[in-house]
Amino acid sequence: MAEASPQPRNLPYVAAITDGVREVLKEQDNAFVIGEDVAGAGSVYGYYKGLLDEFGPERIYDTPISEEGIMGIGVGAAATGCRPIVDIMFMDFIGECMDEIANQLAKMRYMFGGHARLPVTVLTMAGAGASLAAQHSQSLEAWLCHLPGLKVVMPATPYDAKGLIIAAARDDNPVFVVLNKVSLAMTGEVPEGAYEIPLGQANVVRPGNNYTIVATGRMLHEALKAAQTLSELGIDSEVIDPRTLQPFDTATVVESVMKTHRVMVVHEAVRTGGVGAEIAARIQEEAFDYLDAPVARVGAPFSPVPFSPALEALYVPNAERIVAEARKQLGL
Amino acid sequence: MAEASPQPRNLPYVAAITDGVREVLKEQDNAFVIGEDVAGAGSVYGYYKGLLDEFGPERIYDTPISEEGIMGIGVGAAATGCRPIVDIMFMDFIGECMDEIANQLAKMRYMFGGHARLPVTVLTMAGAGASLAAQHSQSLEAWLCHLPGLKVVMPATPYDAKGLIIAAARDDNPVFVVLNKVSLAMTGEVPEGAYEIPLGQANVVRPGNNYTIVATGRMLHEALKAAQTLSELGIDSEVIDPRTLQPFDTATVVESVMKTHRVMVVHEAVRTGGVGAEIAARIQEEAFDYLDAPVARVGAPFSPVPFSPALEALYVPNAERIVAEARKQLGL
Amino acid sequence: MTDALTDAIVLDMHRCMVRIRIFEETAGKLMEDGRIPGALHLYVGQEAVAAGVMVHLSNEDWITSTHRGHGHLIAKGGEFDRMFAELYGKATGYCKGKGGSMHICNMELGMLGANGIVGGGPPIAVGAAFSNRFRKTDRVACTFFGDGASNEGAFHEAANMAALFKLPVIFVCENNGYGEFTAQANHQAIVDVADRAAGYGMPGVVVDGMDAVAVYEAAGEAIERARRGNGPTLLECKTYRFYDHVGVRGMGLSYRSDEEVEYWRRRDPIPLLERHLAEQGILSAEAAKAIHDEITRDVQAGVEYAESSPMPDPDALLEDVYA
Amino acid sequence: MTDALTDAIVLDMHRCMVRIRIFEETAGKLMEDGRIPGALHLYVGQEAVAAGVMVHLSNEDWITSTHRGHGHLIAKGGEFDRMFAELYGKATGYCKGKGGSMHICNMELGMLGANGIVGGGPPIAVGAAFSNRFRKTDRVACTFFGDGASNEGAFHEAANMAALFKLPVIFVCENNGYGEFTAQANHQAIVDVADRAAGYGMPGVVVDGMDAVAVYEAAGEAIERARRGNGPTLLECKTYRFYDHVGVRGMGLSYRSDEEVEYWRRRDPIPLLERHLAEQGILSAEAAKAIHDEITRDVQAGVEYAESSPMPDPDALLEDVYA
Ligand SMILES: Cc1ncc(C[n+]2csc(CCOP(=O)(O)OP(=O)(O)O)c2C)c(N)n1
Ligand SMILES: Cc1ncc(C[n+]2csc(CCOP(=O)(O)OP(=O)(O)O)c2C)c(N)n1
Ligand SMILES: [Mg+2]
Ligand SMILES: [Mg+2]
Repeated sequence: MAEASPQPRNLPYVAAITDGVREVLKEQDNAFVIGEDVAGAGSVYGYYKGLLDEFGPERIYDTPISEEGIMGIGVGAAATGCRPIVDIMFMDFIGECMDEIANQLAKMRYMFGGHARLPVTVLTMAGAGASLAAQHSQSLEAWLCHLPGLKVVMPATPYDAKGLIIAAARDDNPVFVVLNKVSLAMTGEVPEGAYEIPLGQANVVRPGNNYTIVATGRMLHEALKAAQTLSELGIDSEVIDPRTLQPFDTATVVESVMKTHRVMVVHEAVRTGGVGAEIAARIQEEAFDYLDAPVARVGAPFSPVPFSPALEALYVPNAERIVAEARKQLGL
Repeated sequence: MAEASPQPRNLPYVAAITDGVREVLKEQDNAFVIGEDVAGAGSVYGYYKGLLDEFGPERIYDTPISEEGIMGIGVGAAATGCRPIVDIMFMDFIGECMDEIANQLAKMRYMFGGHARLPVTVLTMAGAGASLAAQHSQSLEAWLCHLPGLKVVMPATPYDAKGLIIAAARDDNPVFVVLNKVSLAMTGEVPEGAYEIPLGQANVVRPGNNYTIVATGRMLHEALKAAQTLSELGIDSEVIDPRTLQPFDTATVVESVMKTHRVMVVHEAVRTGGVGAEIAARIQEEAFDYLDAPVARVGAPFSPVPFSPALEALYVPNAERIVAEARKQLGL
Repeated sequence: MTDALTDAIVLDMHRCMVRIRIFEETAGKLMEDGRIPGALHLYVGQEAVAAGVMVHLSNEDWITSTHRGHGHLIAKGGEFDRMFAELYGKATGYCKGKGGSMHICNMELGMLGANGIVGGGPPIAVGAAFSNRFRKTDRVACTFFGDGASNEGAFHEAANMAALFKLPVIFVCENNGYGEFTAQANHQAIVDVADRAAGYGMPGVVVDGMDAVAVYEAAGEAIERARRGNGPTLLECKTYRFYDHVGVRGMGLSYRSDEEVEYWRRRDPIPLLERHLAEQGILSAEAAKAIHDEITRDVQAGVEYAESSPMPDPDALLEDVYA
Repeated sequence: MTDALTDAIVLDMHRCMVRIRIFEETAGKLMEDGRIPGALHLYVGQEAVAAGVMVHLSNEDWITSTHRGHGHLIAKGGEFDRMFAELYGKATGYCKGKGGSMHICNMELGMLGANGIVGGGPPIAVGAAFSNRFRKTDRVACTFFGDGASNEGAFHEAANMAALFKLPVIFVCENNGYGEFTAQANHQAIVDVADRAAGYGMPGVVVDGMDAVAVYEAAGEAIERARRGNGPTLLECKTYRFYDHVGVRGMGLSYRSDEEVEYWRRRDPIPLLERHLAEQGILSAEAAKAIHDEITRDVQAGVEYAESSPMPDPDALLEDVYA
């Protein structure tokens, strides 16, 4: 963050993404952006808007609708000296290129005995809450976190979006940047110039004394709201955003739990088999004697994402549900 | 199991698979087998051998090398009245059809408001230990267990292989049967005739009093060996094979833990983000007050599967590692 | 040979196209007004394809559709009330509100769903065709997909398997010149998607997708061929979507010129067919107008049904995950 | 035009083919004897393809390979000692023993790895070709893949993108008539995989893959075309694997007839080339034998190197996961 300019400036999350990618294209000659409708249209969500004009068609490429081929370009170009920024429009589509991700991108370096470097940054859009139904609303980061060789980050704020994109692109490994569509309009301070949020370090967003909430991605904001409500019940919550899910900063979470003795993990993904399971398992492994209650988990229920707004509202975790679950856990 | 014949008979795991599929083809007119090299060759591991002769080419089909297309045939045929048995040669290849699995197979029924039924049985071969390196040795069941709409079973014995295949095929939902390649030659009792192992029910394979080991797939046998060693240390282990990973029989595991107060979860998959994380998270949620030590987890380390036998031997969990981890956990 | 083209068939196609058009224009406006949630991909401009293919099919013939799927469902017999209800996310929708526009379906009509995954349809249709053969019916499966979708690996695998197994499936490529905002020339180096057919060993046919009668004839041959056990056909229909990828804006888009839109607007399949019907003395302009009016009323009734329908019960959230 | 075929080039190809042959036969026996762990897919019979293509390439040109990859690596300059060491899983192997047969690679030679995923190579090669263009080199990428692999969606997507972007990549299909135990006629409804090229907008060429000189000529044209910026070519080489899918058994296999094997054995690319060399007075039978003997000794030395090399250190297990 040393390089960050001192000037405060507010930007929406969508523009912070653009800004992060812009810094990367400026500082890395071998970086380019490739994906479906990223150049001419600047992506369906507009987060590459302006980059084609700014950097020209040699730095930003529209592709056919071919996710496996696109990811393959990322792998092949990275292994041979480029630093691709690959866009997968919706995270729901990673299934189309999961073989390329799991069997080539994540493993090539290891299989090659270290003789390859895969500096691929993948940007992809996750999250429910926009009435886009079961195939355009998923959060599938758990698949990626189970794959040695990959790193995974989930920016919750405009500041983090820019800083994590820059850190991801500077890293010499494949890094997935899991964006959130419902956050696109959310504004926040985003310094000018390049700054980086170190991968693998959690952010203690709200310090607190007797309860810990670990919340990923957009759920950070719901957790902060919940913390507010809980404070009225006499619970002083520490809210931690891991920022990076892989590698996960267990130490920061465990340290908090040793202080607070009670902890909840919140994510938008389906609760069963989500990253919350791994986080909960680690917490009880490393802070067992400090826990006064089981690690609680809040995530989506065990169903696909429903279309109907009436059902989707029940589906996506929110502050209310966090508070309700915390009260259950804490016996309040 | 009422239908099982009383005659004891020993079969290798590979033949038990054949036997299970045979029973399904006999009892379900709308069942057929489809996959790469399943008909003429009877699969690379031979577990469909004889079925082409027995049932004819209208019941068993070789396909092109097209995993997404094959899974699509499963989806389309099931939705329109068939009961396909789809073979994905190595579980490592599910990435090739993960979109078809996640976005069509798992969700179609829900997205259609219940107006579709997807009785697809998927057989696929997992597991390391055969010097097949990073792309032919994985256990990726965690991806599947995170997907509402799917069921997942992992047979550890010949008896279970047959019984779970029959149960899977009789179920009206998509069920993945995750087989283990290193177990193919292992023999065990397999009754003649059709019998079914109910989905969603764990098997208490070894009853014990003061330690619980939950072990999936082939790890069951390593856990049983470990239990033997532990008994010499005065630890009387209860060994539980979940058999079905989704839906998971939490109750049986929790009941055991309430008795033993200490528990370990073992699987072959990469430990981080594996199903063991979910199991551990659930145990501490539901049996927190009964736990005398953190839930321990044994799984593969955080790397791709190495080729070299010297490294692979260190990679795959085994009885020794289970014992070592248990001693650490129990302070022995 | 395919059924002779009777007046009744042409009138059926005409009604079908008008039904689609008015439904879509209405739905699009409701989305823009915020009454329908989510994103709608409108079929306006492409009606001749759905009409010309579907008029050959019965409820026992299967189709798979795309994200742009309302037209296919209407042509397959979908009712406005249940369709609007689905778009509104209401309990009375075809999918109980759980699918919405991108997953709307009706299994009883043989409609295996719209699909939010580009290239999602072809493998499923091949499975349905496989099932037809397996269950010894003479039914076919038609899979609709776009020019953009023809670049997905799923299409390739499905086409190859269909040709290999000589399955009764028709690959209907609706080439509207764009995948989202990317013109065909920027997503593939060929002009005719039908050129891909030879690589699978199936016939490839190009037809004017703005001409319902031409689609009818070409589709009829392909379907007959499939029914006779001679395998699949790749039928490419050259067409155009009058509006943007999502929503009802048609003109002033950055990725295509208004002149191009105007060119295709002059080839609007509905007036084209109506001129033909009038010339042949099959349907006068007044009679045509009466059809439009009647359908407008039906569409309105459908909207009212949807508006007055209840939202799904909270319990519905966890239902229908498993059978 | 491609480089004129000099005697030196033909002799290079000959040596390359003999190197592959003797390496493979030796490796196969070591596997059958249980000295090499895992599964080996031998390249025997297909040597003319690797030789005829690779003789055009420098270390700056990239290739991607398949599960049947030893031949490609040898032709690209791979050394026996490090290769055997890799097959043995030794620390001195090209991949430190972590990859084995199916992932053997050498980035310095421009060899982007064997690949255990059928169809895994083409997308990566397209990425490498993209990179060549991006980094403004005139280097090409060649991707080797089988008839079976041509049915994977990954091939389709890669081919389409290569043609669209006019990338310097050559798709070398080694059509050996089988994908594992499935004959081509049972996995696709076409005879020439090259027929798929038109569907992407690139030339498709069929060549006798048992004739190194023919492969040399055809590959040379495709590579020149690519270097000139005129885009990809699909080059289909008709060939045959003399042994089973895995291992060294050639005859008495259930899925193909011994007659068929004998037919192709008579077309063995090595004697074929040696006859040509003898007739042209370029290489006498004795000189050829001397080459075989020399290479046999080299191969033996390679085996000894591998046998006497250490297994990887336990610490290696968790190294090289991340950069
Ligand atoms: C697998 C996948 N990739 C990308 C998308 C995003 N997407 C939705 S529609 C579309 C364009 C499809 O183009 P085409 O197939 O020509 O159909 P059209 O929209 O023109 O009817 C894209 C890229 C998607 N839904 N699914
Ligand atoms: C994605 C994937 N599917 C299936 C396999 C199993 N498999 C390994 S080799 C092979 C046959 C490949 O045939 P072809 O491409 O013709 O190559 P050949 O073996 O003939 O050289 C198959 C099916 C695999 N390794 N990867
Ligand atoms: Mg289109
Ligand atoms: Mg082959």
